[in-house]
Amino acid sequence: MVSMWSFPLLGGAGACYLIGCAVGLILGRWPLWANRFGYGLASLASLAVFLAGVLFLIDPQPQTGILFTTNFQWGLQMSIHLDAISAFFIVLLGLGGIAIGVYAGGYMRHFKQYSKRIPFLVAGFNLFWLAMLGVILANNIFGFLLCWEGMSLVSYLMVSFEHEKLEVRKSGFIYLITTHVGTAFLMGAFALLSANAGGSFSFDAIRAAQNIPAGSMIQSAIFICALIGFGTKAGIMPMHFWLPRAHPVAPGQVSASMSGIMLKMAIYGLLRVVSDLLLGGAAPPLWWGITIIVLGTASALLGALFALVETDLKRLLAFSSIENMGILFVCLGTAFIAQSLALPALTILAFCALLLHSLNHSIFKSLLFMGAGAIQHAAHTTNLEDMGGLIRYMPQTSVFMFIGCLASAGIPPFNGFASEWLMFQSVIGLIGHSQDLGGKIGATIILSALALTAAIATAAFLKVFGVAFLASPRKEKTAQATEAGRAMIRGIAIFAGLAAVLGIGSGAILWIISPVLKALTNAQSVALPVVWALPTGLSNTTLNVFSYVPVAILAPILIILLSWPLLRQYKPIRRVATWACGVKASSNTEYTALAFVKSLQQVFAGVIHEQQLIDTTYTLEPFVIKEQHYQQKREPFLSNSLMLRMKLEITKILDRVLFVQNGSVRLYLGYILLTLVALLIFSR
Amino acid sequence: MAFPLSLLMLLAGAISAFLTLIISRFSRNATFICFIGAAGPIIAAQSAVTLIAQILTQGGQFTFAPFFFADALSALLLGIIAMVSVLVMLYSIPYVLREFHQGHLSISQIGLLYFWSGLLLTTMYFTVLCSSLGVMWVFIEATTLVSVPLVGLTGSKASLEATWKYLMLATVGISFALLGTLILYASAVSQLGEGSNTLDWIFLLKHASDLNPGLVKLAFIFILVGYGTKAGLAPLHTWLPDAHSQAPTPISALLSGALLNCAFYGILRLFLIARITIGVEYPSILLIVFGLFSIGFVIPFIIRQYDLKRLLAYSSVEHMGIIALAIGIGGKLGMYAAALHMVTHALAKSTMFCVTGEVVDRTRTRKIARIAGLSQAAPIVSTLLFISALAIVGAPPMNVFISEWLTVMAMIVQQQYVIAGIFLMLLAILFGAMLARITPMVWGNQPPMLGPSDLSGIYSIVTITADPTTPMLQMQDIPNTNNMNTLSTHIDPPIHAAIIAPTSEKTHHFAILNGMAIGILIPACTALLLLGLWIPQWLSFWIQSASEVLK
Amino acid sequence: MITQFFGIKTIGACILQLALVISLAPLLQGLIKTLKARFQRRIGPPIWQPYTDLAKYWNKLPVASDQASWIFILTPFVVFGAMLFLAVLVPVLGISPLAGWDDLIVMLGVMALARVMSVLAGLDTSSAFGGMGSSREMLVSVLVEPGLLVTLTASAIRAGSTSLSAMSYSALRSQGTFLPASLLTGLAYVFILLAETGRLPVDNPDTHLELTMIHEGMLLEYSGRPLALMHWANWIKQFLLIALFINLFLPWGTTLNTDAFAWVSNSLALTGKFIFAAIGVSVIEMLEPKMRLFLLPRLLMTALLVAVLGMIIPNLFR
Amino acid sequence: MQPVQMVDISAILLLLSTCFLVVNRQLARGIVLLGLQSMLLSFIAVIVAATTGIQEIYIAALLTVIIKGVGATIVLGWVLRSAHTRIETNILSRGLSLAAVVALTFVGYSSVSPDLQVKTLFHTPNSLPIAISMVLIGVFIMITRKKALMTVIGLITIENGLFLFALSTTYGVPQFVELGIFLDVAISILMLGFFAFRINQMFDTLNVDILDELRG
Repeated sequence: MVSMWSFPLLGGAGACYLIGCAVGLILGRWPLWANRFGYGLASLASLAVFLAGVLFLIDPQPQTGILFTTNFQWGLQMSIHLDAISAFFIVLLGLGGIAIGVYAGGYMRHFKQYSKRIPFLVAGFNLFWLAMLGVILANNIFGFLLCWEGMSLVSYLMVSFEHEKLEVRKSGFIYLITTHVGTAFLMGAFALLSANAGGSFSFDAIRAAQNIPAGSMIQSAIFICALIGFGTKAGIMPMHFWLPRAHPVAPGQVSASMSGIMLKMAIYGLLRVVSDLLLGGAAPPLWWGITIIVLGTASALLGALFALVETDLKRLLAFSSIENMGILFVCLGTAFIAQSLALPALTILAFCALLLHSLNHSIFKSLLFMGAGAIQHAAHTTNLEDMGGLIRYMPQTSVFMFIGCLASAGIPPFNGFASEWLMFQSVIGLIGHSQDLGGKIGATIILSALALTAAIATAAFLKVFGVAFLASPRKEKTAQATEAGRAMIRGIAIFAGLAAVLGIGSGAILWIISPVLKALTNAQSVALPVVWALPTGLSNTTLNVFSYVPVAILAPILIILLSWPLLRQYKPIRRVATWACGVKASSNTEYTALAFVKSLQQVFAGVIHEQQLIDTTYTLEPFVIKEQHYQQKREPFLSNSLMLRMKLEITKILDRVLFVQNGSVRLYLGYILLTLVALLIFSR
Repeated sequence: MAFPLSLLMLLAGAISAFLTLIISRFSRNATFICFIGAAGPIIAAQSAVTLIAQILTQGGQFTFAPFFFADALSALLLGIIAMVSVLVMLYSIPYVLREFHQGHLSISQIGLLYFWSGLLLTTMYFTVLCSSLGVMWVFIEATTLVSVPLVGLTGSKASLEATWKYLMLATVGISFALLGTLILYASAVSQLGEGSNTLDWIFLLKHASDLNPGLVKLAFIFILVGYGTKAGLAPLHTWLPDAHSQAPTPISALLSGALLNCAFYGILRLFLIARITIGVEYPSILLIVFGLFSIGFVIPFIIRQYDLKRLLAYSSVEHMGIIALAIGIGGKLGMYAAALHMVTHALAKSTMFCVTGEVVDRTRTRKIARIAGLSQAAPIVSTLLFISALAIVGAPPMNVFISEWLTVMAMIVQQQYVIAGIFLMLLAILFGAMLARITPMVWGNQPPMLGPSDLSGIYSIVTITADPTTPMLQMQDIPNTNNMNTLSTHIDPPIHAAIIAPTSEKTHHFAILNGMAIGILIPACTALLLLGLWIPQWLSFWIQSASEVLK
Repeated sequence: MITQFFGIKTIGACILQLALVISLAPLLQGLIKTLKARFQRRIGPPIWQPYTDLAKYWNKLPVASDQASWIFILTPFVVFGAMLFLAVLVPVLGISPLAGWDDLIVMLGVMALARVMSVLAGLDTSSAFGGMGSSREMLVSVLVEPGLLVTLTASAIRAGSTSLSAMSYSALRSQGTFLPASLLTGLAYVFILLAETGRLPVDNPDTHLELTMIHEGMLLEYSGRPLALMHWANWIKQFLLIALFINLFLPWGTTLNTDAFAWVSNSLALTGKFIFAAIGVSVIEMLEPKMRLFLLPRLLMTALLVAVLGMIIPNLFR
Repeated sequence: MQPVQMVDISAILLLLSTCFLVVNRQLARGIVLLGLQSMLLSFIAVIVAATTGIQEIYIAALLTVIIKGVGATIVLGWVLRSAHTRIETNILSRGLSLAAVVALTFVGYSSVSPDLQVKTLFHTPNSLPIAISMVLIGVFIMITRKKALMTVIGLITIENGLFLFALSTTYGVPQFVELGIFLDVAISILMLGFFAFRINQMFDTLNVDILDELRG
């Protein structure tokens, strides 16, 4: 009965967030203290949240409570509900909050010029986590939507932290609009759901009603609305455009929490609304899964490609988030398809992949964004082309970023690999189970696209680490970088440690997921470790999810044991300059981020448009060149230029429409007369 | 039925109006005039609240006197007018004083402002309290006539233009409404015979099924177009952005928050009759079409808007459209949503106008493009601006969201999925369009401010409360700065701010006025937020009774 | 299963296979080099030249760039260790000692780890050659990885498991029945094998000409023992990939029996198939010129498409 | 001649005078036409009062003569004297204007179906449609004329249409309503005159087309 402690813990956490918010504002005159106490309270609250989730998952007894309610039928009623699905995401939330809170406590010390605004950021941060907690716990439509939009608004305000910059203002605005459009779709979905439950706003009533006929238009409409709504938040293509703008411009801890945690709220929302409320554990129509998986694959592949060619560190990470959300959607789609084809084992495998990758992505992406924030502080840039050699100036950060990059690239033995491995398994399972040719071809294409994605993501993150940390610094200011503060390092270290531990121990934490799987599939019991064998397969070779564990443990042991004799004498006796054909090797000779991916970029030239700007000044035109500047602009297709053109066109049309109100009172009278005459004729 | 005293008390507004007019002829003390002018409407609002309590506790409909009648719907409108008038009148004090000290308003103009606005409030109260539809028409026309001078108060060319358009279009519109009323009367007379109560609302409602459907249909069209012009339904709204942008800011708040609802009240009354006589189908379709058109029509104007107050005026058109739409959709939920939206919009829009007044006053421009960096220069005002903007666009923690959301729910319940889809889409576009105008003013790094900061205002208020020897009335000593004003009209705002930055002594007085304004606006914005999170029992009872009438 | 895994038999098999792979990998490299020279009418190096090379490097003291960080130092160990691990994991003698846990995605992952480390090491010294090698390596790997995964998945689907041993076992069991799909995936595998091991027409392992080198570019700054480890690791990888090819696509001649005769015949068959593969590789190297770098995508995409076709084709003939 | 027929003919005459207003270009003549129209209307009121014996309608007739017939003429004439122009520019040609008037009259007639069962004595076949048509044409005059003066004239035409409607269908509305209406109309005409005067003073013209600063 340890789960009885969950609600008190959560209540305490909520109060703690509120106090943190208040403390941030009250201590406004002393930003440093506001920072320390505000974020400290956030971390503390997150710890409680984490514990609450874990305790619940140890002993999953669904609980419902009412925070407050009005006796007015359509008013706000904030009832909360804790079940396995929410508990899992609560664990994720708590985990993120602990590390990011610790990190953020040290982050703002470098933002001297913004000291007036820091208290607001502290307050916003606490509110943000409270809103996300509310989203997960909400048990009625009103509460959910309020927290959802509150989450969006607060994050918008935090994104606008450095609002002197035009780029920040623009990005923030685009984020705000996009997320609100998404919310509008969610409102549609919820309104339809509620209307089917007799106008009740309670999730319980919706769950109990379950009178939406399978395959009906209403059901499809709800699904599409939810998909668009949550897909926008998740940054799934083609609703992704806000993400690479908003995440990079925010302060480090904000982008870490947005990319790491907030995007997962979309996954939670999809699971809650589609799997739980809409389907109630029943099998979805086949095309839902197919739609999701196609969107996911496209996002994963394109996200990885855009990340590959990006040279701004934070934008690159944002594109990588799109890629990872795509992978999550692939897992979700696979689970849905497996559900509709009645393949329980595959369903469980795919959901397993989904949940594990959610956790893993939130860990390594937060880690990377926090690291990027640290670099931004130290080197005063997020442009990879200006960095280099940071491994010497920021030794600790570089180790953690190394882990983060490898985890993000899906390289063993870090956690990204563990969940991508499950993802590949489930897609391969999909191929194996496809009965018709179309399904097989489709699944195969998806598999190859995902393999390509993984490889491209690897290249992208090698670029990050190789260019930012290795070789020698490319700019003077980079060489003056110093190690990040202790608090920041601690925050990053928590996640780096988790990324390493979960890489090897992913199988071992699957027990956390098993109640969630039970809830998602409506199964009475879920057999873990999952035994998965293809129908045509050999009965004696079975594969289980745990199998990676001994392998992963074995590998480093083997490596160390076998290479120990070699290691003993291994130390370079001499350090000499790098050979560079006789000239002195310097930052001029090393590869740049642009050059590193140039050849790959040309392979995918169809998707990534390239603009070359060559600016030449002559001493004696056109023979003797004095200076030549080369600049390359790369933008993902469907990007800025297209949007700009669209904006111009729309503006032109609108300006034409404005003539309607041209100031002539006679024209206005004409409208009245015309309206009247039209009505008189119409009503005949 | 006993003649309630509170009905007489509603005349307090008119009495104080005449008082201010007289005083402004003799006194030069602007503060005094302001307080007298604001006191009357506030007393009237208090008695309106008493009246509402009486109406609601006695339940249903009742007649006070030969011409007076009220039911829950009137109570709703009474409440809205009272609410808006209290906010506006309180806010008008610092606003008007500041304008006066900066030389934008003269003493006689202040007198006129309070005179006409007191009369406007009184006519509005009586609009919703009269039993005869004919008398109602008279009062609605009267609201036009007394609000026209308010629009033209500043006497500039632009305000004269706005006044002319307002007068012209409202008069034409109102004539149509009169024709509609006459047609209704003709129908009633020929069917039910003549009597002094033939145009009485209860009488008509009782015999609505006996009326001639053809004539009632005709009457409804004329009344919809007529009062619709006054209520600002597109495409009849064209006077509205002009008038609302040219009037002094508190008056804009009054016009947008209360007057539009009063005009809409006229449509509602006839809608209730027409629904019985010609069936619910036809009037509902008309309202839905007008509603959707109003919401959609304003989009380009909001996207390409250059003037802050016009922006809000267009937003009012949109919100009147939402009310019309909700009523057209109908059903228990739809009517509730409409009633709630009247309240939420009135509160949000009047607050927003007042906040805008703060913004305009500190930047001395209404041009959106020229305002930036408010969050640095005036953090509290910018926060209030952002909160009220969120309320206006219906973002979730705010009160307008609830009514818009209930409207969507009503559509879904009535299975109007297409309309719900269009509505949600339009709302999302409007959200973007509106915030695209507001956010650039809030953010940025260019403080174009004039005068003291918000915080010093708050501190000044604290000083005053702590030290009663610094009365507000001291401010009459500040010299009229007309020459500064003439100078400023020719200079760009940022430069302006630099040139005529007030002296420290004056700064203190302005700080007190700014602080007072903020002190009024902070509770208002908090109310927007709180009403979004939690609607108290008495409020929901009030709105629900009104929606029962509509149902 | 756990007890079976840690049983003495399994450990013995592991050690045996490890020893076999480590010791024979340079021999295979020497064989290919010698054969290629012979085909080109040259005398070429002796067949055990790789061993002497290793010995030579082993006794030299290492020198490192002053730009190099711990990545540079660590890389040879990680790369060699990863290959050692693969040497235990991949089935060489029909079935892997770690049968049941030898997942194909784990294999790809460990190979990726090795590659990632060498790419980083190439970038670490701020040498243009290292960067170029790394960049090109990434180009090749991005194109190779999907192909390899799809090729192996085709076998996995047929075997009904993603275990490499199961795949190999299923190929052995079905030997004699000719599958057009196997031909296609086998063809794709050959392309990918050449690209993975850095052979012509993708990379030229014999030159250090900056215009052509990919793999060698990354190793340019290494010397002494680390260089030996890097080379050795590469040869092990080559050996393992060829072994996998033999097991999955050339199952003929190997029996599933476990008696003494079967041991002898299987060993002979395996040796013969390795020699055959070496001859094949050297023939291709003799015939094919080095491809332009930007023509590579075309080649490797073809391989991917062929693999996809091979995956789908069993259905067509069913 | 029967009183009913007289009302009917007067109604048609009213329509005719409205048509004249539409094609008229001289401001002074417009004011005179308006005065005539008001007189005609009060004549109808007198007939109705005499026939039905309702005393209040006499008052209404008197008020009409005073406010619209005399008052409006004087106010408008005062404005006209202070203006520089005498000639109105019509944005439509006479032919087009007439065509529009015909169309609007048609709308007026078609919107009132014959089976409306208005059972009053003076509900002649023409009075009610003409009343509605006059309202519409009044707006049309306001739309097509540029001078503030003609706009006011159009507005009064509308009021006249309303009055015709009230007289012919219901013998007017309840007394207090009627009083209120007259008060409002009087004030609104005064205000229009006043603001037309202000416009003339400020912009030095009666052309309302220059009032287009507020747009968008």
